[in-house]
Amino acid sequence: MFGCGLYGFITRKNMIAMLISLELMLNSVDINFVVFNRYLFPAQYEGMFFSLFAIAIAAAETAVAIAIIINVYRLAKNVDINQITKMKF
Amino acid sequence: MPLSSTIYVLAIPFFMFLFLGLVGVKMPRKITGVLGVLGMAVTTVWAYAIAFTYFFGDGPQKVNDVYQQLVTTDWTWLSFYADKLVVKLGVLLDPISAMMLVVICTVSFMVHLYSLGYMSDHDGNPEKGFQRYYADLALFTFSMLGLVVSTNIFQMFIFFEMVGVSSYLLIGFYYGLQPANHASKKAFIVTRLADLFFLIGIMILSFYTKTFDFKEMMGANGGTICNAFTSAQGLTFMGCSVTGWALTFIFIGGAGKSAMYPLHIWLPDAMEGPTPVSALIHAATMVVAGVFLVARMFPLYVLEQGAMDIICVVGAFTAFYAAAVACTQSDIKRALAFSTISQIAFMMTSLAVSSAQGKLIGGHEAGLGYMASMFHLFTHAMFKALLFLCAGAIIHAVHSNENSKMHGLHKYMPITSIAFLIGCLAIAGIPPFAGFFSKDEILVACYEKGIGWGLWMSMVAGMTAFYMFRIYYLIFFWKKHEVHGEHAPKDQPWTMTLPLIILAAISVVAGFVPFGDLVTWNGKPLETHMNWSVAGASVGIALIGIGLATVMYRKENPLPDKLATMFKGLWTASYKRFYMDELYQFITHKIIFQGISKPIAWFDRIIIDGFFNLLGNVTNSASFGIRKMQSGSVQGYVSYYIIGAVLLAAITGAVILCI
Amino acid sequence: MDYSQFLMMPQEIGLLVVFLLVFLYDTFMPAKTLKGLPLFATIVFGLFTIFSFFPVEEGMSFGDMFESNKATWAMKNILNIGMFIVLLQSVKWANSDFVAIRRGEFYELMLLTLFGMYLMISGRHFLVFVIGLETASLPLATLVAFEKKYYESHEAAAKYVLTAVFSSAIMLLGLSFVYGITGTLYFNEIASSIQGENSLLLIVALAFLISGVGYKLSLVPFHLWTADVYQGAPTMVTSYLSVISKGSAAFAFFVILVQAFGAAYAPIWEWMLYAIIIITITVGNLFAIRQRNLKRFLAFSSISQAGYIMLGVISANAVGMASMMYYILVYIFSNLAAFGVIAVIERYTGKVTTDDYNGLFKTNPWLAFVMMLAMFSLGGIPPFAGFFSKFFIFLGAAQTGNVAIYVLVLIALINTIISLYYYLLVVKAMFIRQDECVIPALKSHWTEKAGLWICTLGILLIGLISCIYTGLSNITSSLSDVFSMI
Amino acid sequence: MESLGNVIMYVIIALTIIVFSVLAVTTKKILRSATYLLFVLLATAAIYFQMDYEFLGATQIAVYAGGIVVLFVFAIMLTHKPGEDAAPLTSHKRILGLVACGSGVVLCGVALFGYAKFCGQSLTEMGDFTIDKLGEMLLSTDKFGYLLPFEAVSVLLLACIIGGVVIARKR
Amino acid sequence: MEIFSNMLIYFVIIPILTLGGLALTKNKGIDAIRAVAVTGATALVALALYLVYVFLKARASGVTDVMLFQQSVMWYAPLNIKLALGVDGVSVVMILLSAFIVFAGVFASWKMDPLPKQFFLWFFLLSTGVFGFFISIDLFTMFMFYEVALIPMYLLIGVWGSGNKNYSAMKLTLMLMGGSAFLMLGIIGIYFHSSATPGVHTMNILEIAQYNAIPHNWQMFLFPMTFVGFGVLGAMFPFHTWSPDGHASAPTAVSMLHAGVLMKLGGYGCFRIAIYLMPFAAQQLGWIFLTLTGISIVYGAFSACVQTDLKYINAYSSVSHCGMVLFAILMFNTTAMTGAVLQMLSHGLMTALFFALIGMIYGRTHTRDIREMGGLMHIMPYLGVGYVIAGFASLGLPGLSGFVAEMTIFVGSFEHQDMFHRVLTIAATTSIVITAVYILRVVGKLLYGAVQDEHHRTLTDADGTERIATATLIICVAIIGCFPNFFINIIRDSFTPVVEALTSVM
Repeated sequence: MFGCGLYGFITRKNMIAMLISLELMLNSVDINFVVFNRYLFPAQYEGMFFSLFAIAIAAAETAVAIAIIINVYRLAKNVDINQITKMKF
Repeated sequence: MPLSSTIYVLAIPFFMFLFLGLVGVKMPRKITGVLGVLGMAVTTVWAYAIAFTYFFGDGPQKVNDVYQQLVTTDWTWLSFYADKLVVKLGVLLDPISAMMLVVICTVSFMVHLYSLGYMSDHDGNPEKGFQRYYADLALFTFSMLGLVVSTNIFQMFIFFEMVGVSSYLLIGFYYGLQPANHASKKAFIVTRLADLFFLIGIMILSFYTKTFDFKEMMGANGGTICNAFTSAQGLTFMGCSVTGWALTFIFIGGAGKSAMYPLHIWLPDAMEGPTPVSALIHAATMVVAGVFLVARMFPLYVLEQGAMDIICVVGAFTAFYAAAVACTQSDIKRALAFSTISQIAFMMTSLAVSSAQGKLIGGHEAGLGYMASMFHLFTHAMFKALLFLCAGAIIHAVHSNENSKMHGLHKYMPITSIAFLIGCLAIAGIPPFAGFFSKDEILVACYEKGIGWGLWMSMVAGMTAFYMFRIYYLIFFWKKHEVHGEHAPKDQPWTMTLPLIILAAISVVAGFVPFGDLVTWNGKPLETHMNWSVAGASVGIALIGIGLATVMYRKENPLPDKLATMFKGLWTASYKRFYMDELYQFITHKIIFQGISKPIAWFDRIIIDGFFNLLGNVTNSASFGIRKMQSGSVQGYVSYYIIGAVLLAAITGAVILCI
Repeated sequence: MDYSQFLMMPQEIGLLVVFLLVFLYDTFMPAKTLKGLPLFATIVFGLFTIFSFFPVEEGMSFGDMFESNKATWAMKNILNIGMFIVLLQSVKWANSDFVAIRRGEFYELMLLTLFGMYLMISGRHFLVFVIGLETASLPLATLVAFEKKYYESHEAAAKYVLTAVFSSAIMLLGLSFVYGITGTLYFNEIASSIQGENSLLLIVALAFLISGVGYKLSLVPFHLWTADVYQGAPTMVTSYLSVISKGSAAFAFFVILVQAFGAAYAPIWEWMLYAIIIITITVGNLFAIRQRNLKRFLAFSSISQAGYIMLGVISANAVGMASMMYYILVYIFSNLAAFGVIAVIERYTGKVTTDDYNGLFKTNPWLAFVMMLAMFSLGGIPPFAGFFSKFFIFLGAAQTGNVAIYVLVLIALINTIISLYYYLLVVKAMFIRQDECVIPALKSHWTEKAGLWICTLGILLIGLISCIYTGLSNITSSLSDVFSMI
Repeated sequence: MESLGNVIMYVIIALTIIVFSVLAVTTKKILRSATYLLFVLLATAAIYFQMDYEFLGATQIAVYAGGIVVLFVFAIMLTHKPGEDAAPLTSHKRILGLVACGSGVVLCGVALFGYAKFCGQSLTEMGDFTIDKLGEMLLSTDKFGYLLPFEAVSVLLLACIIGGVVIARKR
Repeated sequence: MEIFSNMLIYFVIIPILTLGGLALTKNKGIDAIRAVAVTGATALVALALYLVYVFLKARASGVTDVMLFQQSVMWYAPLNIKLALGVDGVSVVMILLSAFIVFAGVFASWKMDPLPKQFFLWFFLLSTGVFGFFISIDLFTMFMFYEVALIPMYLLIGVWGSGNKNYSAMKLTLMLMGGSAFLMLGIIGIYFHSSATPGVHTMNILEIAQYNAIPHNWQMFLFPMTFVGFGVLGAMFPFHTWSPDGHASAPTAVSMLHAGVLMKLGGYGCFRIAIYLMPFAAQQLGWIFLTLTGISIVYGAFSACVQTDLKYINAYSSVSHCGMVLFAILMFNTTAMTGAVLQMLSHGLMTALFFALIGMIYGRTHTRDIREMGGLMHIMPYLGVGYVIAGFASLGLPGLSGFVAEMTIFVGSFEHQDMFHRVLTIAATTSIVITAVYILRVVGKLLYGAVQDEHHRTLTDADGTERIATATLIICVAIIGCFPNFFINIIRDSFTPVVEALTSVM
């Protein structure tokens, strides 16, 4: 799943699609934490809590990112990732 | 006059140099000149007094009729090591230095006086650098005096350099003229090259003996040679003893100053300087510095027969070579210059054939050659200075160096003519003039060494007579002088005439100085006898030479031209000085400049500089090359990111886990 | 439940108080007075900076999640100073036409990101660290997009946020591996439970973790966002990003590597860092050579500077830590001076390329002078502070005594020559090319002047006055238990 | 050994996740992509439920499925004209993406499966983990108490709100 | 502050005060600027002379410490970095040299234009570095001052230079900084191996020498680093290429100070740090550098023969002469090393003189190409005579400084017991002839002969300030040349500890 997210992030042209891929990645990390917690260290709940907070963080990230993307859209009328390669070298 | 006051003989010219150089240039020319002459006069008187006291007075300088080496002043100037290898500046009095004091001061004074007239104008215009000229003369006199009274070999080297520089300044006196410019440069560089060897010689010698001091090195009066030297003689380097190398190198240094073949090439060119300077420096004093050097170190040289043989061969060859060239030169100063070379070679050969423990031929003691050499040095200084001053007077009168512009001057300049004749007779070795006595003893010494040497030198003596009279006739006779312009040549003012007369007088009588009693290598008097057979023979040869010259050059006739065409190659080669200058030109320009310096400069610019520039360019192109990494695309960035992270992990993992 | 534990974090609380004051001012003061808000915020923050110099109680709180000791205290103070200068310099900018409407938010967001950095510095639990990291980076993305009229600003923000989230995803993955191996996220427990651990998984985890933090520090190859974002962001934000954000990350990085992975794992991350430092310094320099846009140029220069900062981390000892903090302090002054000048000139003329700076000395001698000081300091030229910091950081790195480290130091030193080259290019433009002057004589606002003055004094004096480094060194050497694990 | 039902359930969920993940990143229509994401998120929640982390699962559904996906949909609606396809992918990027993620996955896979401790673990019974306890821990300051992160994350959210407001405002 | 009771610190304080004074002057107030600069420079000369006096008095009263007027103030306590001051004979004469050259430099740049104030500011910053370097005996402060002295060069050349100045300034700075990169590594290495006791590190040169604890294998690594680091500044082949370009582009006073003093930092550092602290490696590796410096000597001289730009000629001549400094230092005996210091003095003064004169000539003729000039002696006799004297000093005329220095070097070097060293010495001596060749070539083309360009006839001779600048240097050159023993007595004892250290590892 992480790999998929990675793939998507690198290949998608659409910034929102990239964000979706990112969500996949974050999600996979959450799963990782939870699974490790549940299977290996069931005595504590650190992994679970971590996931909990990670969800919150992910939400915040998404919000900010989408806000920015929308702003880019306002200016460029486009959410193509190749749009934002003006600055280089 | 106490001998300890010898230092003032040096101090006065030095002071004069500073004074004339710094203050004098602001003063009127007349005053500067007179001051210079007065200073030199005082110096001369003082030097005479010293020499007189040394030779004839009572005191520590003469113990049991043996002249001692006296160090009257010794100031530590530069100490290489705390206690050993100290360079001192001092005054060493012994027969030869006392004799040299006299020679230098006499000639220098004459030249100072003479220059008052000679240098007052330049082709009718007041001479611009008159003050500078006197300052430089004073500097030269100081340096030369310092050279002869050196207490150690390093002091000698120092003053070798100093005379070199003053010679450079004086040759280049007319620095506005290209030939003078080149000549001064050439003189300095060639003698510098010789000095390099001198320096190397000093370094080798001092490395073994751990001293520079003559007295420590050789012991006083040819006494005990220092142990270090004798033990170092056993050491060899490339098949020869190290001391042999050292002494040979030192001789090369002397050869440079004394214009021995092949380092003689600067001397003829040095005639570009004012003629009085040529008289002083390039005839009488500086050029004998090499002879003096060898004489000074004579006790060491006699222990190294190999070095002596080298000197002997070089001297004998130079004598012949220079004489041969002198026979064809048309520039009178150049002809005189080659004559000087030849005569100095005589002295050098004479020193070299001498030996300390030599066999006795004709009742002569060992060290005859040494004495003869010094004697000849003395007499030669006088008559050669005379000749040059005469030449100066002539040049002054006709404004040219070429003898084709002269001819038949006897009528116009009788005093000069007579003075010149005296000089010629002296140098040709006609009794009773000075040259006869000294040259005779040289020939005797050469015959002692071997009959071959004797014959060879006798032949050169004959040639000497020939070319001197050739010059004489070409200047004063040959044909009637053609007067150019409104001024006919005439004799010179008294300031110029007086020195001629004085020097002519000395040239006549100097031969009767009892040199054998005064100047010998170990301070003991040397019994000298006239070797009549040798003397007779040499006079005979000289007369033949004079006769030949008379036949060829007394009156205008086609014989010389005929001979010249007959032996065209030989004549041209001789006239061109056997192409030595061209050879040097080739070596310096083609080999050193084009062959070494240019490639090195190229290497520096292209390879070394290029390398560092390349570093910069590589950095820049690397910078350009990796710019694609910054593609501006987020996905590109992320790809690098993830690949970087993965590689980091993979490589580290592989390295850590595999070890 | 022991809320008294909040008393253990006076600096954080103080910062939040400042934030609240600013927020209240922004919200409730009449619109006329809002013009004074930037100054108000700056002054309040200045007071807070002074206040936070009071020593704090040392110890762990929140069940070992939060540590406050002298080092964190000092580091936060260093950041405060930098922050203060940034705020001071931005007063005029914040009141400019396009930004004025959002000036309140600007200060609020700045303060909140600083809070996040505090958490990064003091957090001793990865959760706190991650939250701090996110708090320090997400609002920054919005700050980057602050100049709404410029397209570049948005482009930069988009790039920043996308790569930031991506990198935090990678880092979280690495963290999940760490958690999987150790079962804990407390630094001290991780340290004790990875004793003897030597698996590929841990290496992967570490690599991902390093890449995540390396992203914040803009280490190569995780640096590619840097130039674009620096160029696009408002200059004030760029300067903030380049010094404060970087400094806090570096310190946090040090703490993580030493405290969590120090015990048995030093060789592994040291080798990783070794490679990263070399390419970071080199690549940063190589890119910087060709830059003509000064902000971009400073971005690459700051990349290579980050490499030097990492030399302090790789040393993993008290000297290295002190040197690193010192380096950060000096770097703050130098870089802020440079950005201060750039900001002033950009604000008045909108010119940011090196060619525009030709002959700056003729028209604006003082600006040129400050810029030159900054460049020399960054290049490590004595007697400016940069020399000392560079020397000490090399000294710290070499203390490990390893020959390989000497090679590293040599490479770093050779790179200083390259860096000097491009710093001198700027100096050359200002001083040597006096024939064409593009920028007219400017009169900067007093706040900007004050900011530049502070930086100038810092550059001139920090090196010569030894007590600062001595103080830092005393602090770090008092933490001997931290380093005893190495 | 776990119950067979659990295993089957797990396999189903895992397959769902994988399939929908792949679909989410490969589909051409952006809205579909968001929908597939929703499925993935829901499946993830299912995993949480399976592991008895009910609260977490609930949060996952509420925040992710309920919040984020909706956000995405809005964003998509805002930025796309209906019916427009996502532009086709360039092959250059596909290869790059494959290489990057492939190497990453392989590395992680090797690392994970090479790690002995992870193999052969089974799900053990969990202690009573009630919502009370969770709340308590969230506000505790002791070890394994999460008051600080809790407060911190609130600051984070506040910051993001301010930031979002700033960005979203028209001026 | 007890440090202020030490007179040495004033060598740094005076330039700094001068800097402050200059900062207070107005940009246009040229008179005030000159007054401040001259005051500062004069104060330095006076202080330097006083230092020589008290130094000699102390030595005469039997103080045999290696370094005199030592003072050590803790600076960076955690690293044991001190501000340690102290001078021995070598430093004393180097300080004297620097003071005189700064003095002459101020006068030589009297009419500096544009921005005289800024020029003097940088100029005195450079001086600060130079003096600081010579009074320090702590590696850190030495290195710091070393770099302080380097960087003003960039701007001095870049802003006030001529010709291809951007390239030259950059090349010079980068190459010198490259050298200092190696040097820094060397210093760090020395620091960490300074003592056999673990945890004790010191930067103090005397202490390091006393501990003598740098392991041999480390010495073999650190010695080349340090030596090359300083060697770059000492224009050692093949790291000399910054020198011709840099000198050619630099303004007069900067060339003077750079060739006159800054290049000496290289030689000084080589012996004070590289050889003194790492005698073992010096003995082992000395021959490599000896060969390089030997090449420098001859190579520089030959290169100078074909240059046509006056400054290039002198720059290559500097390569040759500075090569001699390093060459002598590597001979490891007191005499040669003494000669090296004399050569530093001599070269410093005469090169400064050369560059001053070249600057003055260039200021009049606006060309430095010797092919375009000629017969200048007719037009500007004062400058011409000055040039000839400088030339004589350079080619080693007795009575001027060059001779004394070169002879001491050659004789000292030849005292080496090893045949290889002696042969190299002989090879090096050939440079005296080549030097004569290129010096006389220039003198012949530039000063003698007919006036090449008729426009030059209207040019003027040196004015008052120029005369002061050149006369100061000429007098110094002559004094050294006439009374070398005075200087040798100051210098020589300083080498005893170095030579002892070197012999102890044989």
